[in-house]
Parts: sequence; C-alpha cells; structure tokens
Amino acid sequence: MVVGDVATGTDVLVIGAGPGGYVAAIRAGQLDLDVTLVEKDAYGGVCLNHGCIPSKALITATGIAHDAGTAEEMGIHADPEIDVGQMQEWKGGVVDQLTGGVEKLCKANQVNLVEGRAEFVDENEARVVHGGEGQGAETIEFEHAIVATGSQPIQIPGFSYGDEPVLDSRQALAMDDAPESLVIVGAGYIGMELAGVFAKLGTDVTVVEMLDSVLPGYESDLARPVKKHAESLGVEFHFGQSAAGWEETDDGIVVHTDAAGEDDEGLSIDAENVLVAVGRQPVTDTVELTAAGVETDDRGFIPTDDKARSNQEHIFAVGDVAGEPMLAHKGSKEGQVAAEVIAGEPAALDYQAIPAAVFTEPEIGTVGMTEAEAEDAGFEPMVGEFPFRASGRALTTGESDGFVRLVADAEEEFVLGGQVVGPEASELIAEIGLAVEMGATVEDVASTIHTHPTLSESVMEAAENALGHAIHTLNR
Amino acid sequence: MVVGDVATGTDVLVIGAGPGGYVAAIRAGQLDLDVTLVEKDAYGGVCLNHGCIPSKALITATGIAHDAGTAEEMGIHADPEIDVGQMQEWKGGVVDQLTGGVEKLCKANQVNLVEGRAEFVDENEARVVHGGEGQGAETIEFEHAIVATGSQPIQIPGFSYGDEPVLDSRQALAMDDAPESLVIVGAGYIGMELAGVFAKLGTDVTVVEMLDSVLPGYESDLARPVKKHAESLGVEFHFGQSAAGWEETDDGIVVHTDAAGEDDEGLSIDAENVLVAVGRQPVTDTVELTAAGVETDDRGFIPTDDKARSNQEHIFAVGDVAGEPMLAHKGSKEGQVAAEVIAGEPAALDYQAIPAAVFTEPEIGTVGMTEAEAEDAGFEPMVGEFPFRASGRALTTGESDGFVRLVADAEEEFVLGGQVVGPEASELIAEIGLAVEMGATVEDVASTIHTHPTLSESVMEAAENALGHAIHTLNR
Amino acid sequence: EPARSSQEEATANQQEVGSGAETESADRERTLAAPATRRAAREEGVDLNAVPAVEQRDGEAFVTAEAVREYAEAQQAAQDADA
Ligand SMILES: Cc1cc2nc3c(=O)[nH]c(=O)nc-3n(C[C@H](O)[C@H](O)[C@H](O)COP(=O)(O)OP(=O)(O)OC[C@H]3O[C@@H](n4cnc5c(N)ncnc54)[C@H](O)[C@@H]3O)c2cc1C
Ligand SMILES: Cc1cc2nc3c(=O)[nH]c(=O)nc-3n(C[C@H](O)[C@H](O)[C@H](O)COP(=O)(O)OP(=O)(O)OC[C@H]3O[C@@H](n4cnc5c(N)ncnc54)[C@H](O)[C@@H]3O)c2cc1C
Repeated sequence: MVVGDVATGTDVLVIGAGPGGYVAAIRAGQLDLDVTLVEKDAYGGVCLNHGCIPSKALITATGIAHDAGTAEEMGIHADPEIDVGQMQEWKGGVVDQLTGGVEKLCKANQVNLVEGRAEFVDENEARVVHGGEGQGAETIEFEHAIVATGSQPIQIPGFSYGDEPVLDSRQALAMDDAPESLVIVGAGYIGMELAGVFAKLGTDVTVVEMLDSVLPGYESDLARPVKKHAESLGVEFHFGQSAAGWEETDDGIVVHTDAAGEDDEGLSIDAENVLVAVGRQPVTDTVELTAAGVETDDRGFIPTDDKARSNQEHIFAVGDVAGEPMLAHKGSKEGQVAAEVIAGEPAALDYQAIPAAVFTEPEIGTVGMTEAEAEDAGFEPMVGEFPFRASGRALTTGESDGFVRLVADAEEEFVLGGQVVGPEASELIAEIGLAVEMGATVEDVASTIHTHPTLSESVMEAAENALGHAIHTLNR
Repeated sequence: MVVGDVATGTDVLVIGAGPGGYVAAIRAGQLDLDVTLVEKDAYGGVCLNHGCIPSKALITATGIAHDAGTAEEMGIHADPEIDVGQMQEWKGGVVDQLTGGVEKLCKANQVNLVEGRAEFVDENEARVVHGGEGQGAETIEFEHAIVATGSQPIQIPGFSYGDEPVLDSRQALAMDDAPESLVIVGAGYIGMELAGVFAKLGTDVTVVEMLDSVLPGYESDLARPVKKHAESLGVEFHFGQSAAGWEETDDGIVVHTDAAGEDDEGLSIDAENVLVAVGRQPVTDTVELTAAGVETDDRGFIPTDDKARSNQEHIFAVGDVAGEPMLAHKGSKEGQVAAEVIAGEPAALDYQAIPAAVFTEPEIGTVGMTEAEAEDAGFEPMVGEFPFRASGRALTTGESDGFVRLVADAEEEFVLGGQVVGPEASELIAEIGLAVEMGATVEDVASTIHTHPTLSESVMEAAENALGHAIHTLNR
Repeated sequence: EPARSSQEEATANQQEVGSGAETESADRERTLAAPATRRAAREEGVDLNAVPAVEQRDGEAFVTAEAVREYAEAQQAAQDADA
C-alpha cells in the first residue's frame, strides 16, 4: 500500500546534512527562518561518517601507538599491540557522539529534520523519497533551497567498489582487520593519510601514482618530508604508473599498472586489497537538478556566485557539490553564507583564503598564496622561512622535520599566505589565516609575542626572517 | 699568579645569556652594534638548560609513554617501560643542540662571547671574573649595558637545596631515577608540570600548597581540569598547608607542614624526596648593580621603562631580573627592544599582551585580559566559549577536556584576551594573541575560515558564540 | 594598553613637530592599531590618537600605517609652510 503524499511548506529546504548542509540549516534556524533539512543516510555527511573524522581518529590512534613504539631514543620501551576492531569501536563512538551532536544542534536551532532522499519536482517543490517499499513520498514546497549533496569517490575502469578486494576510502576506514598488504592507487591527501594509517597498523603498503610525486598540487618541498617519512614506515612508491586492473591469485590479488612513460614498463603488484583514492566527484544524480532548472558544469559541479547562488536565484549550492576545494570548512562557510543571504543579511563569500591541511606525518597546512601564486597574481613576493629543527618545542617533541614559510608582498609587507610542513601544521596555519584575513603585515606577526616554547614561535620567526632579522635562524 | 687585567671596549655589554640576554645580543649584532655577551654558566640560561626546554622534553616524553599505556579504549595495548637515565640522555642531547645553536647564532651575528661572571665597576665599566684560581679579570668598558641575569628559585626556611633529599626544579629535572615518592611544595606552574612528569614516571606524588587551589593566579575553571587530571594520575593534594621542615627517617624523609587555618592540623608526609617550587626571585647579587648606580625595587627586581631602561639611561634590564611575568618570551621581547633602542630604532615595549602557557595535562594558555581584568580596566566585556567536547578534532585525539574562551569589548567587539584549557592550549593562544595585537574583532575571528577538523576551529566557534551564533554549541 | 591610549612620548614629539601645523588632528582618546602601525607612529613621531582614522572597525577608529605616514607628511608640509 502506498501512503498518500503529504505536502508541507518551508522557507528553506536544505538537501544533504554534511558540513555544508547541516551548517546552513543551523544558521538558517538561528536567523529564524523556517528550515527543513533532508538527509538520506546519516547526519554529518561524508565528513563525520566516512571522511574527516574517522580518518583523523585512526591517524591519531595509530600515531599514539607508533610514537610510543619508536621512542627508544627517548628512553621509552614499548611494543604496542593494536586491536583494530576495538579501535574501530572507539572510532565509531566518536562518530556517534558527533553525529548525535549534529542532530541535537539542528533540533535546538528549530531545524525540521526529515529522513529520506530529496529530489526536485520543479523550481519550488521537492519530493522526499523514503527508503523501503511502500513508504510513499512527502512533497515539500520551498521558497529557497540549498543543495548540499556532497561528493563521492571516483571509480576507475577495472576497479569496481562492489568487488570485495577493492576498497574506497570509506570501506578502508571501516576495516576491522588490517590487511597484510595493500596497494593504494593515488598519492593524493586521502591516499597518503591512509598509507600512514595502514603502515602503522603493520600493513605492507604500496602506493601507485600516475604523476611523478606524492601530493600533487602541493609544493615539492612540502611533499618531500611526507614521502620520506612514509618510506621510513616501509611504504613503497611507484610513480608514473596508472592502475589498469586486478585479478585474483591463489593468496590474494594482483594489481596491474600501465606505465606513463613510453620506455617504462607496467607493474604487477601482489596484495590482499587495493584502495582506490584517485579523487572525488560531485553527487548530483540523487536530486533531479534539471527539474528545478539548476545547471551543472562539465565536471558535474553546480556553479555558484559569491552568494553561493546557482543559476536559479533562489536555489543555492554549497559544499563539495559546488566545486573545489572539496573541503569541509569550505562547505560550512558556503552554508553559512547561503543561509545568511536568504535571511537578507549582507553576507558574501569574500574570504581571502581557504586553509587546507593534510594529516600525514609530518602534517601539511597551507593557507593563501604560495610564492608562485603570489607572482602569478602580480605581487613581488617576499618570503620568510623557519625550520623546525631550530625550534625548541619541536625538538622536545622529537618531531623536527619541516618548516614554516610565510609569503608576503615585498612592498607593503602584508601576509599573502603561508605553508607549513611539520608538527601541528594543521593548527599553525590558523594564525597565518587570521593574518591573511586581517591584512596583517609580516611586522605585525613578528612583533606579536609568542609563547615559549611553542611551535607557533616558528610563525613569528618566519616573519622575522622575511624582514631579515630572525633570531633563531640565519637570515639569508 | 694573577694574570694582569685586560681592558676592552664595547658598544653594548650584555650580562647573562638566557633568552633575555642572548636575544638582545643577537639583535644588537644584527643592528651592527659592537656587542659583548658575558655568561658565567651556560648559553641559553635557565630556560634552555634547566627550565622551559628540559621540562617540556620530559613532559612530552613521559606523555608519549603514558598516552600509549592508557589508550586501551582506542584498542592500543602497551605497557611502556621508561628508562629514566636514557630519557635524560635524550633530553641532554636536545639541550645541547639548542645551546650549541645559541652559541653559533651569536657568533654568526658577530657577538663577542666572553665566559665568566661580569660585575659592574662603575657606570661605564665592568669586570669579568673568570672561574678558577689565578685567572685574573678582564675589564670591559661599555657605552650601554643590558642586565639579563635572570632568576633563581626561592629557598624557604627549613629546606636547603644543598641537602640531598631537597630538590629545586633544576635538580628534579636532572634526576636519573624517578624517586618512589615525592612531596612537591607549591602548586604553581612549575610544581604542577613536574607533578605530571613524576606521576607518569610512577612516582607517588603529594602536592602541598599554602593557598587553596592549584595554579593560583589562573581562573578556577582553567585550573580545575588540571587538578582533576593530576588526581586521576594519583597525585594527592593538600591545600592550606605550608611546608615547615623535614627530617630523615629510616627509609627516607618526612616532610612536616603547618596548617594555614586555625582549626586545621599540620601534616607529616613520608617521601623519598621533596621538591620545593614556591617561586623565583631575581638574580642581582652576581653583578654589583650599585657600582653602576642601578636601582632595584623592594622585591629585588630592576624597574624599567617602556624602552627596557633602568634608572640609568644607558643601562637596560631585560628578562626575569626586570620583573614579572618571569617568562622566557617576555625576556626575549625586552631583549630585542633594548637592542633596538640602543641602535636608535623606534622600538618600545608597546605590546598589548604577553601570552603564558602551563604545560600540564590539559595545557593552559592565556593571553590578554580575563573577563574580570577587562571589567577592572573599564570595559564591558562580552564573552564567548567553546567546549572541546564539541570539537571533532579534540574527540579524535581522545583529549576533549576543557574549552576556549574569548573576552571582547561588548560595544566595539574587539578581542581583549583569551583563555584556553585543553589540548594544544599553548599553541591555540597564538592566534588569539595576534587578534589582540591587531585589534581584531570577534567577527574578524569568526569570519576567518578555519581548517576542519582542527582544535583551532574552537577559537572561531568561541568568537561565534560571543556573537550568539556558534554552530557547534548552544548559544546561551 | 599602550596602543589604545595615547603614547606620551609620541605626543610630546608631535606637539613639537606639529606646533602651528594646520593639519587636522583627530584627537581621539582611543585608537586601534596593529603592531606595525604603532611602530610607524613612533618612527614618525606622531600620536596615533591624532591620526585621522581611515576605517571604523565596528565603531572603533582603526588607523593604518599608511594613514600614519600620510599624517606625518602633512604635518611636515604644514610645518615647512609655516617656516
Ligand atoms: C577519507 C576522507 C577524508 C577527508 N578528510 C578531510 C579533512 O580532513 N578535512 C576536510 O576539510 N575535508 C576532508 N574530506 C572532505 C570532506 O569530507 C568533504 O569536503 C565534506 O564532507 C563535504 O561536505 P558536504 O556537506 O558538501 O557533503 P557531504 O559530506 O558529502 O554530505 C552530503 C550529504 O548529502 C546526502 N545526500 C546526497 N544526496 C541527497 C539527497 N538527494 N537527499 C538527501 N540527502 C542527500 C548524503 O547522504 C550526505 O550525507 C575528507 C574526505 C574523505 C573521503
Ligand atoms: C622548571 C622551569 C620551567 C620553566 N618553563 C617555562 C616555560 O615553559 N616558558 C617560559 O616562558 N618560561 C619558563 N620558565 C621561566 C624561564 O626559564 C625564564 O623566564 C627565563 O629563563 C628568563 O630568562 P632570562 O634571560 O631573564 O634569565 P635566565 O634564563 O635565568 O638566564 C640568566 C643567565 O645569566 C647568567 N648570569 C647571571 N649573573 C651573571 C653575571 N654576573 N655574569 C654573567 N652571567 C650571569 C646566568 O648564569 C644565566 O645563564 C621556566 C623556568 C623553570 C625554572
């Protein structure tokens, strides 16, 4: 029996409860808009359930074990055993706490929560399709909609995520046992973060990358320490190789690759599993965009303006579905702005910089412009650097690989960006980000007293180095 | 035989090579001044040799072992053994690397290094007394002098640091074996940092504090999580008790205390050692200040103006000897300013805020005004808070005690200060410090995109909370 | 709170430089300025509270280093004209 369609109305319909959608919904609720948030799977989206949070939980936990197991020099003798199932349970608890929190926060901000898949019927109406048979559909009339349907892993020919030995990042992050051996296809940030996790769980990891380095897109001096450290964990790299297919063998699988170079040869690598992490693509096939007249670009993203509006004035798109960089905090900012614009506030996406972090060992954090980007943008950049090996705090943690770099305009001296590779890089870029947004100069950063002994002193010293008078490094 | 006195001249004589003095000397060298730095013991002063660096090294190392040993919930099973002697060796290596670095940096910046004790002969002359017999003295004529003689632990009646069971922080930080049991007199930051170290080394720690809480001087909601965590490590506290004396017993010592309250009774606590950490006092008895006409205040500090000048126009004082807060980075700032003023630069001690960190578990970090201080200064403060238990990053590290608080002016909304207790608090205050110095408003901080998932997002959320629209916590 | 109150020395210098100057002084009680701006004010010998604010930051006058330099130049020009 089909239950008859129910029709309701809402000021703002938000589709998808990831960090783009749920933040939009909460902000809309705070601004006294009548808001309905529809989610088909789990509150928190990819980020909380299968991305940022699970990966960081496993990175930290395996890091704690690994650090203690490799600190003999510090006088620490330990041989930690990891119960991967138990680690997964703990991780699950963290995820539950956060997704439960999202649900509570939505309710506390008067967001109407609807479970199901929303698809547009026309420009002002959507249908919510509930899972399961005979559940009928609910129709929602909306004044404004915010599409926050996120992204999904790209699947490459020859590797179907439906096949058991083939994993996407979500499946890899949910394994109750570490495989003996793992081929990772793609040395982007997801591949590299997981390479570290599995290597620390004792898995033999081989990374296959089409291009010629890890973390393509990051400057080579940032990527280099990450590769070096992964190698020290036993990770093997093959560059200029693209994964072509896999077959079962007697005791696992073999992954075949094609060489990019004419003279090179393809490889055949034995493993228990293969993780494909070659990038993500927008999710738009769940939502019937065309029914609402919303256009996408040739990569499937919904193009938006600086108010997060799609080509349809009253329909917004935020988060991964709205384009690069596909990062949670970018989506959350867009979500806030979309809600504020709908509420008539003078909001816009007028930020200077979106920071990004890679939670490898060492971590990478970047915000704003690199030196090359500053040049391309017409600046004459001045650069200051400070190596962590000269940082007292870094030495006391035993992690002193890497450096802080600040890029500024040589003439006016305002900070244009920063790049950090090293301990807590993900946190250190917060201050640099504020400097960029505030139009702070390197002198402002250099003059701000920083606590001793901290890693953040290195930001100050990089600023002083740009000015030619760092204390703890030579000023060349 | 006494070798005849040698006389040299210098633009700038710096006395003491701690973070106040060596930074002053390096900056003076960078400014092309002829500078002579005299140090009687070890380059780097208390901070590098016996304070900041050794304590942070041991805090981090014991933390690595302890974290791994208590992470069963995360699926990590380890029972780390700590070889304290080996840990000390590692710590020594870190110290050597840094003090060696200081020496190199001084030389690279054309600083003349002189080993010995400097004492003033008159207003423009000092004598350097070398250790050992018959070594003679060198006389240095100076245009300007910078006194950076630092501080030393206060000794209390009944406890002489010369007696073996009685330790000052320097001795405690150098122990090759952890005592079975330890009484710590004083629950200030040094006492509490060391309580954590020894508790994690397996020592039975008892803390005796005259006042009624740990970390007097910090707000109670910052101190409370530190006390709670120490208790969870087995540390016992006795408040309202002051240490009166100690005696040897058959198998160690017994420490006697006097109760502050009339109705309370004193205690007798058995232990192997007693660490006295009740505060520090300026070192001026090494340097013959009166010969140079330099005055001190009733606590022995050298009063200085906003150029770091003493009552003598051409003699400066920086670091601990120049007064509270006795923190390395305060001394370094003063050292820089003194050198710049001497070089004729328009420098002054015009900072808004000196940050401070306590490296306990959880850490505390503060910068600028507390709410009460803001009120006292005539502001009507607005406050925003964010608890780490709502932070995804904090949960993924297993450390989610504590919070970030921002204090701002309610009318103009600029950030006046911040207090953090929780993971990486010492690093998180860097951004808040920059906000304070830049005159940033809570909206500036709230609008700056922060990387997900990081602890620094909590600073942004605290700013949003101050504005009444945090996303991840309720806005009450 | 040095940056938000008048800097005595800077004020003294400014009175010297600016005596008889026609450049308008903003004469505020409190000014927000970044560290580099404070240094620029010392360098130019001007009182931050006298520099016309180029921006209001949520109501609070916010002075930039550039404004400090412009103000100093104007003061100098006025003084030169007087002389
Ligand atoms: C392994 C991994 C690690 C990552 N680590 C980080 C990191 O450290 N930092 C970072 O910033 N980013 C990280 N990311 C990226 C981050 O997860 C995404 O940028 C973020 O989740 C995007 O948020 P979103 O709201 O756009 O979409 P999503 O989080 O993808 O959420 C979209 C939601 O919409 C729902 N949905 C889709 N269609 C419909 C429909 N028609 N009706 C109802 N619901 C629908 C989905 O079920 C989903 O819950 C990581 C990603 C992965 C895979
Ligand atoms: C256990 C402990 C932990 C600490 N942790 C921190 C922390 O985490 N962060 C922080 O900011 N601060 C910390 N401190 C405080 C910090 O060590 C001091 O603030 C800092 O060392 C002060 O620097 P200074 O240059 O003024 O003096 P000092 O570092 O004390 O150096 C003075 C130097 O002068 C030399 N000297 C003295 N008289 C003469 C003379 N007549 N001739 C020649 N040389 C002379 C001494 O030998 C010494 O080397 C800690 C202190 C201790 C004890």
